[in-house]
Amino acid sequence: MFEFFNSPEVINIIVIIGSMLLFFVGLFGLLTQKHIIKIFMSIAIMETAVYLFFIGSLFKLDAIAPIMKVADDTSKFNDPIPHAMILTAIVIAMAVFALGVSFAIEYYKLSGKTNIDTMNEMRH
Amino acid sequence: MSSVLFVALPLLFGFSTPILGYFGKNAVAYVSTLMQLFLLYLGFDLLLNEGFSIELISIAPPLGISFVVTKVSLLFVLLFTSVMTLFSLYYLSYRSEKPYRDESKFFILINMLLAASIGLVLSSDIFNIYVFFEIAGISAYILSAYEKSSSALEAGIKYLITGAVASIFLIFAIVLIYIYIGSLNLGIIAQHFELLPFQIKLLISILLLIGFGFKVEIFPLNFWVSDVYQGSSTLVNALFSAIVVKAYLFVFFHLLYLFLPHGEFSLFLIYLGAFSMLAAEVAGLRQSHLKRLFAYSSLGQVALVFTAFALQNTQAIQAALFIVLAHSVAKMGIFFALALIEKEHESMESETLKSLNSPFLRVILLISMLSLLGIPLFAGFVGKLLVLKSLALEGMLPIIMMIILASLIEAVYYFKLAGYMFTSDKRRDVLKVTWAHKTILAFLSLLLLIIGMAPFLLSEYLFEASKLMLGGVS
Amino acid sequence: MSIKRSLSTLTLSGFTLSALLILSFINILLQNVATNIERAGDGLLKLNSSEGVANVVTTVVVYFRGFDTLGEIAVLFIASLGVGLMLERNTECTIKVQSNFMLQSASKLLFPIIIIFGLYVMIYGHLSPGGGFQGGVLVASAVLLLLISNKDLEVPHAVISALETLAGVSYVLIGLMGLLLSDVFLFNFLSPNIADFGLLLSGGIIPIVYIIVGIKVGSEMGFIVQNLLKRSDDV
Amino acid sequence: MIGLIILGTFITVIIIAFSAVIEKRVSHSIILFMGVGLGSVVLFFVFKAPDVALTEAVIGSGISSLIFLMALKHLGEKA
Repeated sequence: MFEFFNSPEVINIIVIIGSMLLFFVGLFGLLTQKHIIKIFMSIAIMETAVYLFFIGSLFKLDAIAPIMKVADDTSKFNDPIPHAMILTAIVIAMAVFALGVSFAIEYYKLSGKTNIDTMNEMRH
Repeated sequence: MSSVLFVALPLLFGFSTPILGYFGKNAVAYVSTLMQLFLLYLGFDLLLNEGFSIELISIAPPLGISFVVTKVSLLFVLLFTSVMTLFSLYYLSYRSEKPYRDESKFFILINMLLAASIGLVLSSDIFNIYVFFEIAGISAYILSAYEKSSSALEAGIKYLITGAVASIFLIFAIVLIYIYIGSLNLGIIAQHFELLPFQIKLLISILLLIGFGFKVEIFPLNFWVSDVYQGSSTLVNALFSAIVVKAYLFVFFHLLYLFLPHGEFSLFLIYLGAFSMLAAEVAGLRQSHLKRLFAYSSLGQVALVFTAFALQNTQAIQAALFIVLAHSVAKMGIFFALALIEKEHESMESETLKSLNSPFLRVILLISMLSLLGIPLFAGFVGKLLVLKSLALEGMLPIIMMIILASLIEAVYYFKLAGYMFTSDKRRDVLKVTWAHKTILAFLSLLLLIIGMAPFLLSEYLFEASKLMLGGVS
Repeated sequence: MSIKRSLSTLTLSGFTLSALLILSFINILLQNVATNIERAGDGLLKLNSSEGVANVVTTVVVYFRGFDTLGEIAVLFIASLGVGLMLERNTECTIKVQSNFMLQSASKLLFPIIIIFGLYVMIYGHLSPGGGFQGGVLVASAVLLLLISNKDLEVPHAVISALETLAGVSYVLIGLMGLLLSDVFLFNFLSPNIADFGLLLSGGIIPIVYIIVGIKVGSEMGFIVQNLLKRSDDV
Repeated sequence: MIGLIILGTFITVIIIAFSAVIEKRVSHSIILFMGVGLGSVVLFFVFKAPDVALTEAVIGSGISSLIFLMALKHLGEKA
């Protein structure tokens, strides 16, 4: 039974379905929640799903983490580019959330609103 | 000289502002303007000497990142740098009366916006495009919330949330591209994209369309635009409509031409653009707030550019480039003039124009609006005519009808504004405009007239540029 | 129109998209992610032993795709600037942290450990997992722990700003130096020696740049966190 | 074995994420969101990406949740 779960195809299917479900959990939160922090959180969950999908679908079962010595055979390592990309993306996402949160705090001070549904100063 | 300087120098400026701060209050402003003038010089230098070059960064592509300078990307780079230089010059005389808070931060932000827009246009690596997408986005969010009034902050929050959602879809597309093609370099992706299975191609295209659709302000995804324009300060709006949207538009269609050179989705995009234009102009008809009204007019113009680009033939792209130039110049003139009016009247309802007493500003606004409308002898006319011509050649009668209908609706509200400006007699005191502002505004209007009366000066260059853009040099 | 209402009008298109996504995912399942194609990463791995350092991810982040990292630093810089713009000189909203004996002694105990770990992650980023981003944030979080536990403490703004400026300017200058010396921006002009591979001093500019990144990220995170954690006794 | 670990962690992460999204009290849902981050750290580690795991632990889950918590202190729970 354990062998069944260890085949690359099965792991691939688990990763794809799992990250897809996580993505839709985030999308669901984005569309149904009202508190601004929960909106940001849902966006963060969606992003995590994309990262998991990327790293998960490109990892080789028998490969090792990309930390090498001079003479190493390069084919036994995991692809390092996805790791570098996701590292960049995580930091950027965090910066965006910090900024968004500071907008929200300042807006709350002026108007007392945290509900995104009621943000309609400019309705005509 | 190296094109990387377009990004490196603004970054260097941004990081070193605390040092510049020691040299007095005005140092930051002057250094920023001088740097922009230098970048303008650099752009012309590249244009005259080389015209085409590939600039490596760190290591040669396809493994590393590279900047590709072609005639068409240089056109956009020059447009952005000159817009930003004019903006800085305009602001230099504006700041003596009503400066922004924390001016040095403002200068950092506009330079980062410039660097990111140029990076978007020049970069030939899709993940690098994502990074610049984020830099441009973040600077734009802060600029729109800069005044810290509740409407500005609300605009900033809306802009930020939509931007964050857009970037998820973009990065999803990039992830799929890397998984299936195994490279981030645009040239290599372009070679292999056609061979992908149809569903994957469709999925990547849809994700890219959604990711960029938020930023190029296309119909169902443009609900945030009017709020952002209304909440942001008037001068900053000039940058939004002259630089930010244009950079995203260029990148989107650059990617489209590279990935789908045979125009698989072109009919869908043409209808989307035409419908967006109509929807925007209809929505603009019932606006009374000036900034909101011009936001809808921007949406309409951008949608027209979108339609022209989506046609995917040389003449239409040439037309689109004409509209891009004309629209940037006209919108700058309008928002610069509105900034002066707002400072004096402290209101942006369209009724304000009734009490506007400055023949100069009235003429400037009128010229810009006529150009946006596409009246002969003004810059907007050439582009609109070319778009209609190439649509007629393709035999797309419904689209032509939609565009003409949208233009008629646009005409209604522009003439309403013109009526406010020229008929009423309840005027205030004369609004004083400094000579520096007068020079810049007159220069912008003159530019509109020159492009309108002598389009042949530009048409050859734009034709070559559009051939290059369609040919997809990466 | 409120953003939520607009988003709700998008729900329909969202669900259409979901259907499409699911279809395509099923398609991906059937086809299985192609493992046989040559990816850019394979080429980089081959190049790494002559151009890079032991941790290939570091080579990619700092050198092969170093321009992205410069952009990322710029994003963090702008974000911290924005946070500062929004929350600076803002005494009304403060977080009151009740610091008790447990917190104080725990922070005294943990601070050196976290800071050593952070510095290790930062300096050994080219040999082991980690690097400037993680190490910088770890150091910033150690300082944050002290800030929470000790009411009177505050990291002077001038220090943070000086560190930030120094790191940012030197990063761009290293890039420009490459442009000057060999016509390639961010070129590794301290050409790495294969014999040094795996040593602390290896990889030319790579460890230097990653430490600079660490300083920059750490000071910016510290700035953001300090701004969010205002106490009534500052400015 | 590794497949079972991945499956189990994915199920846990999805359940935690869903409860984080539907939880009424925002402070609780931020803590649950931290759990999502930690679960994905485990996954990244299993996927042999130690750098990403460390980054996600420190930045994606650690500092982000901290920022949300500090913001919540200013904003209050009420939507």
